[in-house]
Amino acid sequence: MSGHPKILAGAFEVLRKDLLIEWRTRARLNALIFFSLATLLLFSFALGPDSELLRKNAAGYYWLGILMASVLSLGESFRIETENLALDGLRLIPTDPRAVFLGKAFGNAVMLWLLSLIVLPVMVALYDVTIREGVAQLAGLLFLGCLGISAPGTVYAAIASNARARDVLLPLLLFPVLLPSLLASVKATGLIFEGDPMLQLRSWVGLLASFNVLYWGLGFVLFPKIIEDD
Amino acid sequence: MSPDNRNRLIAVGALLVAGAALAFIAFGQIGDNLVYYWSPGELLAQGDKAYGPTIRLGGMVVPGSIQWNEAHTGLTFEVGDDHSATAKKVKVQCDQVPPQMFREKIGVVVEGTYDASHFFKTSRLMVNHSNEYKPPKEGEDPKQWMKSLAEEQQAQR
Amino acid sequence: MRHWTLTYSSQTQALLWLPMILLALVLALIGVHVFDPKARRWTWKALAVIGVGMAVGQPFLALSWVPPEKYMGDTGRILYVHVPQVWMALIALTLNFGASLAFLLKKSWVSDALAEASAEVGVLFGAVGVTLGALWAKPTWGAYWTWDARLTTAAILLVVYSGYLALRKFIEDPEKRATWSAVVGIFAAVDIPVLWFSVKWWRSMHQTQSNPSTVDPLMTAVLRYSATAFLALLAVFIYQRFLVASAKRNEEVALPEALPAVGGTP
Amino acid sequence: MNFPSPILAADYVGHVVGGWEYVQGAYGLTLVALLAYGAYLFNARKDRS
Repeated sequence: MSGHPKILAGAFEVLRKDLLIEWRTRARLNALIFFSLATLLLFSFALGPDSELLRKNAAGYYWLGILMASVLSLGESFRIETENLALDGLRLIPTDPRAVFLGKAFGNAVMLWLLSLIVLPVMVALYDVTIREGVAQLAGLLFLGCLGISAPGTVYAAIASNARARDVLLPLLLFPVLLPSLLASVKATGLIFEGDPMLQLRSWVGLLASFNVLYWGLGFVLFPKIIEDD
Repeated sequence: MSPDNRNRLIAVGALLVAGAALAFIAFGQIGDNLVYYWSPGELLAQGDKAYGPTIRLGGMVVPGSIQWNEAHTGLTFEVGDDHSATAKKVKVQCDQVPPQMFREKIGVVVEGTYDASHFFKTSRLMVNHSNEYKPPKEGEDPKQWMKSLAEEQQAQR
Repeated sequence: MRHWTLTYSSQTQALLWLPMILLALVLALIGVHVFDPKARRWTWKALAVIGVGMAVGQPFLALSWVPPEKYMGDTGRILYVHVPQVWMALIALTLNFGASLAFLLKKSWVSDALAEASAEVGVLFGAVGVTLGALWAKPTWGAYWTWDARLTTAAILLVVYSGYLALRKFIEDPEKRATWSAVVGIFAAVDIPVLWFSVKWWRSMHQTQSNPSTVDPLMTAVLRYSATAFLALLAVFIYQRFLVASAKRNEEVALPEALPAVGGTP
Repeated sequence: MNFPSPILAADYVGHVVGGWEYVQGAYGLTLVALLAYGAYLFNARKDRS
């Protein structure tokens, strides 16, 4: 009965390897930060000087910024594997493919979470938002939302990285599947910004958490089918 | 246990967890709170907090409350929680042409703002049809209610 | 304005059973088609004849024979196309889920071709059904579209499966295409139960599911008749699209080494 | 648009959007979609066989 520790240990190795590669250059995180900042700025330009409108919809634009960046980030996380046939190397070492999924997906979530935390103060200043329900809750919610993006994101990035027109394909496949968890993230974040008179926050977080469990479970079972080569 | 069996067991376990999550979404009562619209009672319970933001209000059109002004361009009516006399009611001011189905005692959803004047101002009035489909009674014209309402108005004038 | 007189004569009462008999016939033909490969030469033709014949009669029954709805008037007649179209879409996409699952459990070109066929036909019926729903919503609700739970999940359903169909076009290797699209098909299927139950879970704009106790018997009969007609057409469409997909698969698999066809056309 | 009354206005709108031709149009749309797909399938089958 050493299955679980082995998977978890393998997942940890993959996670460590990815974070190490990232830490050496920090290129990905830097690029993502500038990209999402530019996205946030673009939203405020597009809407013009109506600051009330920006504040009211801040949660939506914030998550859209993270979502746009996530596509780049997810694509990149498999590009480092497909270059030099590293994915084959990953496949050859006796790691459970599910460990690869857990490690990659968690790494992607952490990356997105860092991004969202770094961009948060800028967003607060730019859109004139007040955080009413506590920063710790917001950070937790952001992590939950990033987990929700990264599980299906990792599965779909693995598919798209090996297909033609991968840059078109990833958002095409990913965005619609993410809609439920994205909607829950946006609503919950909006309630943290605007206040929560009807106590709906717990329901939205519950919905987000359920979709997380659902997609992580499906990804865990289905991911091996994608990278296994028969 | 062979590795194959163990793998299968892990897969089944993960799928069970995923299924449980779906079941929770289904039956965990989280939906009760994620409403598309508020009822008049819920709106009034908000007090001042409901003033300002764009919200949706849903309920029944209170019988006898449909009125329009002299210029016949604006429409006001009351939306109640239900048909009972004690139900909470909110006055609605609508500047849009109501859909064909609009009448007394029908479910409506209005999108707009509420303020200290205690009028819910809307330009988007939607009729919430029930899941009942019945033919008109023998000899009855399907749209007679509209004509009868118009005639009533004529008679009142 | 046309006037309607309803006569529930004994003849009309007897006629109300007809849709159920036709439905049983169509279901039996589909059953034979699925379980007896030898019968497939004629079962699909029989289904096509029944489907086309019933579909020709459907506008007559729905637009003229059945009385209009009490409050919606003639607009209520959109019921008889909108609802069955969406039902058929859900049936086809559930079939896609089954085929995707079957492929992952036991690789076979049959389930891959079936997944391709059912997704495409499901998206067709779903797109028509949702369009009809929007056309119906404008005169009755007062808006073509509103973002309530049912409409949102329906929009997600169409976009997710359009993405699925796009994915299939983007991958050349048939084996990879089959596996990956099966994975995507299973992720996509999460939306199906959410769509179906959305009107029960959330207080929304769309009415909850009707049942025979909330719908007049005449209307129920026409609704069942329409559903049967579309079901027969659905079966024919999926089977024909399946044959096209299988033929393509056989070409693809046979080409490189000119091996005999895998799976074969059933 | 200033209608004499919202109710009569609704009646008027109801005759355009939701009137008899409108409903027929919805049926026509269904028919065209199904026919077009049927024709496409027929062609695809002819090409393959």
